[in-house]
Amino acid sequence: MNEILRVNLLSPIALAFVLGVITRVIRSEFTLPKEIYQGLSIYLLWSLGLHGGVELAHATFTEIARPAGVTLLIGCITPISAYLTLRYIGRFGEADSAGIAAHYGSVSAVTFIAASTFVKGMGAEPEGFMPTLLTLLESPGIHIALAIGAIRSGAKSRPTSELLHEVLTGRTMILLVGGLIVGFLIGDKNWKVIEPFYDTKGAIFRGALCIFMLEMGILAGSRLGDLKKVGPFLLAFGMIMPLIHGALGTWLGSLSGLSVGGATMLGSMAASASYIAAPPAVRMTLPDANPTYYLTLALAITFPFNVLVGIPIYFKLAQMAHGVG
Amino acid sequence: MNEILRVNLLSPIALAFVLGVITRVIRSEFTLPKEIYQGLSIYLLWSLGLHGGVELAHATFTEIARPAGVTLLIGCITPISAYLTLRYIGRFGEADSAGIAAHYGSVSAVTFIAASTFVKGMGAEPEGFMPTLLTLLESPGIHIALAIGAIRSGAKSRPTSELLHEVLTGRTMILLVGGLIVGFLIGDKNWKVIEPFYDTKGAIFRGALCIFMLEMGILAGSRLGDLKKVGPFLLAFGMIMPLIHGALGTWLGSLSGLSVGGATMLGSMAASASYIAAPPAVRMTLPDANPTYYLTLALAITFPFNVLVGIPIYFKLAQMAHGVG
Amino acid sequence: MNEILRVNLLSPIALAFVLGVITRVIRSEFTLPKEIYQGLSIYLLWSLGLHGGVELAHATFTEIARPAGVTLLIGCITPISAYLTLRYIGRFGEADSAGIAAHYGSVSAVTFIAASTFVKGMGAEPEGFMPTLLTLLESPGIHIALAIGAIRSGAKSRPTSELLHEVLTGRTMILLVGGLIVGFLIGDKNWKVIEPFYDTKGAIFRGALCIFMLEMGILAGSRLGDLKKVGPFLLAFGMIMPLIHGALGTWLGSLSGLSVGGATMLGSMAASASYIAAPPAVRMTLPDANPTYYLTLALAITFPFNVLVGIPIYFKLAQMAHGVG
Amino acid sequence: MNSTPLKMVVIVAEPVLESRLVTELRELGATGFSIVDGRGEGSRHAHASELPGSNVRIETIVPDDVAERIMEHVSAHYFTNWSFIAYVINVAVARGAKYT
Amino acid sequence: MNSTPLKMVVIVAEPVLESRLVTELRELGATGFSIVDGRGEGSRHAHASELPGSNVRIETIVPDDVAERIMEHVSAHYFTNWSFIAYVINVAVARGAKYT
Amino acid sequence: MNSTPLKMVVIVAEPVLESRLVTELRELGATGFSIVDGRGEGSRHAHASELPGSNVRIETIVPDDVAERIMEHVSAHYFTNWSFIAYVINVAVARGAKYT
Ligand SMILES: Nc1ncnc2c1ncn2[C@@H]1O[C@H](COP(=O)(O)O)[C@@H](O)[C@H]1O
Ligand SMILES: Nc1ncnc2c1ncn2[C@@H]1O[C@H](COP(=O)(O)O)[C@@H](O)[C@H]1O
Ligand SMILES: Nc1ncnc2c1ncn2[C@@H]1O[C@H](COP(=O)(O)O)[C@@H](O)[C@H]1O
Ligand code: NA
Ligand code: NA
Ligand code: NA
Repeated sequence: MNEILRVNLLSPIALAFVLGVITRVIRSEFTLPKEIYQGLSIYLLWSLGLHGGVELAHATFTEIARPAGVTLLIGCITPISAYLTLRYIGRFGEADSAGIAAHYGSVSAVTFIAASTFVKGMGAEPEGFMPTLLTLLESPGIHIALAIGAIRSGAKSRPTSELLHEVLTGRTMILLVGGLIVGFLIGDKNWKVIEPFYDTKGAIFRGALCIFMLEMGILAGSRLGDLKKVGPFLLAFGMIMPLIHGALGTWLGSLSGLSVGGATMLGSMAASASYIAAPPAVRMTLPDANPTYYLTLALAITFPFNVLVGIPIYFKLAQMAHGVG
Repeated sequence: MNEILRVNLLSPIALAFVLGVITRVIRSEFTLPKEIYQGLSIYLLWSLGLHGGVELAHATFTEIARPAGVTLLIGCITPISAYLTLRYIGRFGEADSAGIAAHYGSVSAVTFIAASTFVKGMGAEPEGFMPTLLTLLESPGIHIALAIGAIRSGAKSRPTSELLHEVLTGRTMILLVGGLIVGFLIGDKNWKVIEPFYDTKGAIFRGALCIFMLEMGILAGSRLGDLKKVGPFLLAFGMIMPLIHGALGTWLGSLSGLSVGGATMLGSMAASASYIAAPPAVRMTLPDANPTYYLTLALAITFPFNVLVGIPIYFKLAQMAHGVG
Repeated sequence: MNEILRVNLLSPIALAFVLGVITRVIRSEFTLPKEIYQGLSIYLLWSLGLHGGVELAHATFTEIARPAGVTLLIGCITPISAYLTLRYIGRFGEADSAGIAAHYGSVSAVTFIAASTFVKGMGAEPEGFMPTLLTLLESPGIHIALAIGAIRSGAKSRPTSELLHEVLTGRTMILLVGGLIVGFLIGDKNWKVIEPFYDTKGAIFRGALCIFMLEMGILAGSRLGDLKKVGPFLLAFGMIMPLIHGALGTWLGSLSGLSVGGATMLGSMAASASYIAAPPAVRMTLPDANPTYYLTLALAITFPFNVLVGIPIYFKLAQMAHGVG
Repeated sequence: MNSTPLKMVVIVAEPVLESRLVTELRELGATGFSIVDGRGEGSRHAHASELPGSNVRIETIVPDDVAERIMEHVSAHYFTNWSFIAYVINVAVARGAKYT
Repeated sequence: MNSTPLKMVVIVAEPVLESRLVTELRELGATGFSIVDGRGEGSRHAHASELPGSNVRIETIVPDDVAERIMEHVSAHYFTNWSFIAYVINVAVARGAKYT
Repeated sequence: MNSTPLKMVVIVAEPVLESRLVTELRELGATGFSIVDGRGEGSRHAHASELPGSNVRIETIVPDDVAERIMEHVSAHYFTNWSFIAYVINVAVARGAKYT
């Protein structure tokens, strides 16, 4: 286990992230231009979708059916478990509980990428259709949590159609789902031509990921100051909730027939908290939920936790679930 | 033919474009940051120039002379044919007729790239000096059309020197002509070192092109609403004019000794409408020409038409002109 | 020598730079979006750091000790030699003399990159730890020159702690030092995976460098108008000072045991003038120093001089110092 | 030349509000608006944007009564929960008709 | 401190006009200008930019008479065919001399 | 609705000054500020930015006395050596309390 952790902590993306945090700690003003950061995330999501689509074309429905099922199940369980924990153990208000739950019910694509890079590095090649599962997990959790929040906080909830549209047409969905479809259609011959540029195991993708993680670290680092604002309960929540969701995801993934690599990734998805799709949706639907809470949790606590120590743990769990390692 | 069309429609760049259009149709707010879009177009044009310059160094004057001649001829015919059609068949005003003609008299670099990607995919390697022809076709048509417009609309035409300078020092010309010269001078040894990055047949160039086409689709999609504003005549014009110019270009290209691939590309150039160099030039010179007309035509009608169905047609015509296929 | 010069002048980066200057000379409005320019410089510095760190892991302390020593020595000599020349030969004011000296006491990372590309092209592989020397040379010269300026101009000098922090946490230092550390830690296995993207001898790095140099040319070109403002003395200073510092650096480098390639690069560093780290530091510390002087010198005179003719000269000197060539 | 005195309402708010605000401005009678992206800090610090502190600055030139309505609307709906400020400036425009 | 009342003319127009407008402002007597890129919508919708809706916001602080001249000039030359608005704001500057 | 008359101090300056100015504005009593990046030209031409002409536009809405202090402060410290202008505009805000 320690060995796995060491390997992970010395990976370029982990170190780049740490460097980004340090950059903020020493109060450097350095940061990536906003447009470059967005451009990189577009490239990463689009590659993920394309490559996933190409692989999806090689998968059979029966292979995917059960993993897809458990993924949707996780999309229904995690927002509720997060909500209940916050509302009844943490004694948070309706809005804050539901708002935070929406983040943990959804998924962080970058955590997904970090997980896939990690397991591939470990030689545990995951199923090719994992990006498809990623898209399945993106939105249900957000809607469930926000529905709870809207109902219970009796907030004059905005038309859910509007919310639905907002989430389904967001950057992540467009690039992932769109990429999946395009990748699915182009066929291997076309893929071969562009593969070196989009291959999620390739040097360009991973190189770009490092620079992206550097900025992620800077963004997380610039929220360190808010850590005291969130208080000890949320601090703990931000690390224990992922462990629980991660274990659940890994276990269900293994049951559904996913390989060690695949189960690890499903666990990482379940454990992750969305910080791209969820925040604006929550902000618009539950304006009285405190953004400092959910953004600090997702960006400055749970994301680093998963990338630095969580993923290796889920990997270990997956090995155990498979009776290996 | 159907087979060729199918192959083209399932190419990554065609699908990326369609995805971009859909993004707008479903009213998604997703779009590339302006600076990324510009950065990509700079990279694509610069690669085109460099690679073209390297190949130009291998060409002899006699090979180029006749194709260059017909290219300039096309640059003189197409703006006039477009102008006459609009003015006397379409009964449009002087300004609008000349303004639109300026776009069809010039060329769209992205259509050029799409065509070269297509013919290379078809195994019909075009002449290496095609980018040189692209630069020759860029500006004459704009000047001819605007001259007509200025004279006939009796608009107090702005100093043509100013217009000339504007067009000749625009982004496209700087990068294409500049790239051609640099590529011409560096020699093969230097080229080899940077080739994987700039190779217009390589994975990076084509990968970047996909992302660029996605945004092109978004831009075209955001003009769909204007389609009704332009009316049935311009709608038809936007697809029939390219066919006529495309056939002319393909035929003249073949006569001038270009290969099937080269003739297809010259046809595609002739058929294409500029949407980078022409719009600002027209806007400044003929301010009373309606931008909705020429921008919608160039971006939302003719560009997609050529990329999706035009280019394969010109390819077929080129094969016939060469008595093959 | 002429042959070496010719080879250098026909290199893609030299030609791209010249093209950029011409772009301005013909009053084109073309320029790279600011964010793309920054993104490229971030990528280049980060690659430099990472690659340098990987190589550093292979170096022994004893190899580095003496070169590092002379580098720091150069960092102390060059700001003083520049200051004295300007103050007592050029008869410039305290602020201007110190302000300009700060630029020549520091180093231009792009000149460093150009030099490494050049010597590698010449087959004179430099030591792997050169980027480490680059980071050592970055800041001492700035502090020494500004200290002189603050004291002698009796300017109510701002807290040096503030200045120190500013320079040490600037973009260049974060990316170079951070990259060095990350590269040092990740180990060869991780490096291999991302090498094609970050390899400073690779196609992507050099390709990106060309585009960056194009913009550098544009920036230099847009200052050509200021050349007359700086007057004949500074014009000469901008080319003679580099020669002197370059010779000194090459000589000391050779003495310290650096190879021909390494000595050339140390010479180029010594000869170069910073235009990223120094300007803001000088601006804030010596506001009455005229920015037109130091920016025009660094960007429009010394940078082109080194890239176009200086580096080949230092290479020749290094060969002589090694009794070869 | 004859110029018309009008009000310019300026709103600085979280980017996430842009499209909603623009729709509401139109509904309240604005004939147009201009937007620039910016950043800033105020009394409240957090808001739900990946990049802390980024905001949008929306300007709309309108007749006095519309300005009134807009200020009342935003005060009622946005001041409590959002990073949001709104202020009014007197401007003189050419072509007054364009704004009514 | 002693501050001088002046006029600030603000122009929001299609990006393609920037360089021409800047030259004309200088000719009409402006000693400087500030520009930010933005986007917007008005009564007219189309304009000749790859990216629909993008515009430039040009501010110039000038004496009353220069403001007059500028407003007359732009009304005469740009209102008919261009996406273009111009308005004037009263400002108080330090260093009045800088603007004349 | 009841709105409060206040002053908006606008500063257009070299980007390198941003962080220092922001700190000083807070010290002088400003409760917040809004910034947009821009470009421009004035009587002085050079400044120490890689990209000639780029500047930042800092707006801060404050009570009259704070505006006074800010204008005095910047006149004293920045006018001589920097590319720098500052001007004051009258604004009417909702929630006057927010700015004091
Ligand atoms: N006094 C002020 N002057 C100018 N802009 C302000 C001021 N206070 C707040 N703002 C702007 O309004 C936004 C929201 O402010 P707040 O609601 O206090 O967080 C900030 O990001 C600033 O851009
Ligand atoms: N009422 C308004 N308030 C603020 N800006 C406006 C207004 N009307 C138009 N604009 C701006 O002026 C530009 C041109 O307007 P138009 O000529 O109506 O298309 C638009 O893109 C907007 O940025
Ligand atoms: N008359 C003016 N109107 C508007 N902005 C100005 C004016 N003069 C100067 N500026 C702005 O202030 C900055 C500094 O001006 P200067 O100190 O004259 O170089 C310029 O970059 C412009 O953005
Ligand atoms: Na989750
Ligand atoms: Na054409
Ligand atoms: Na130096």
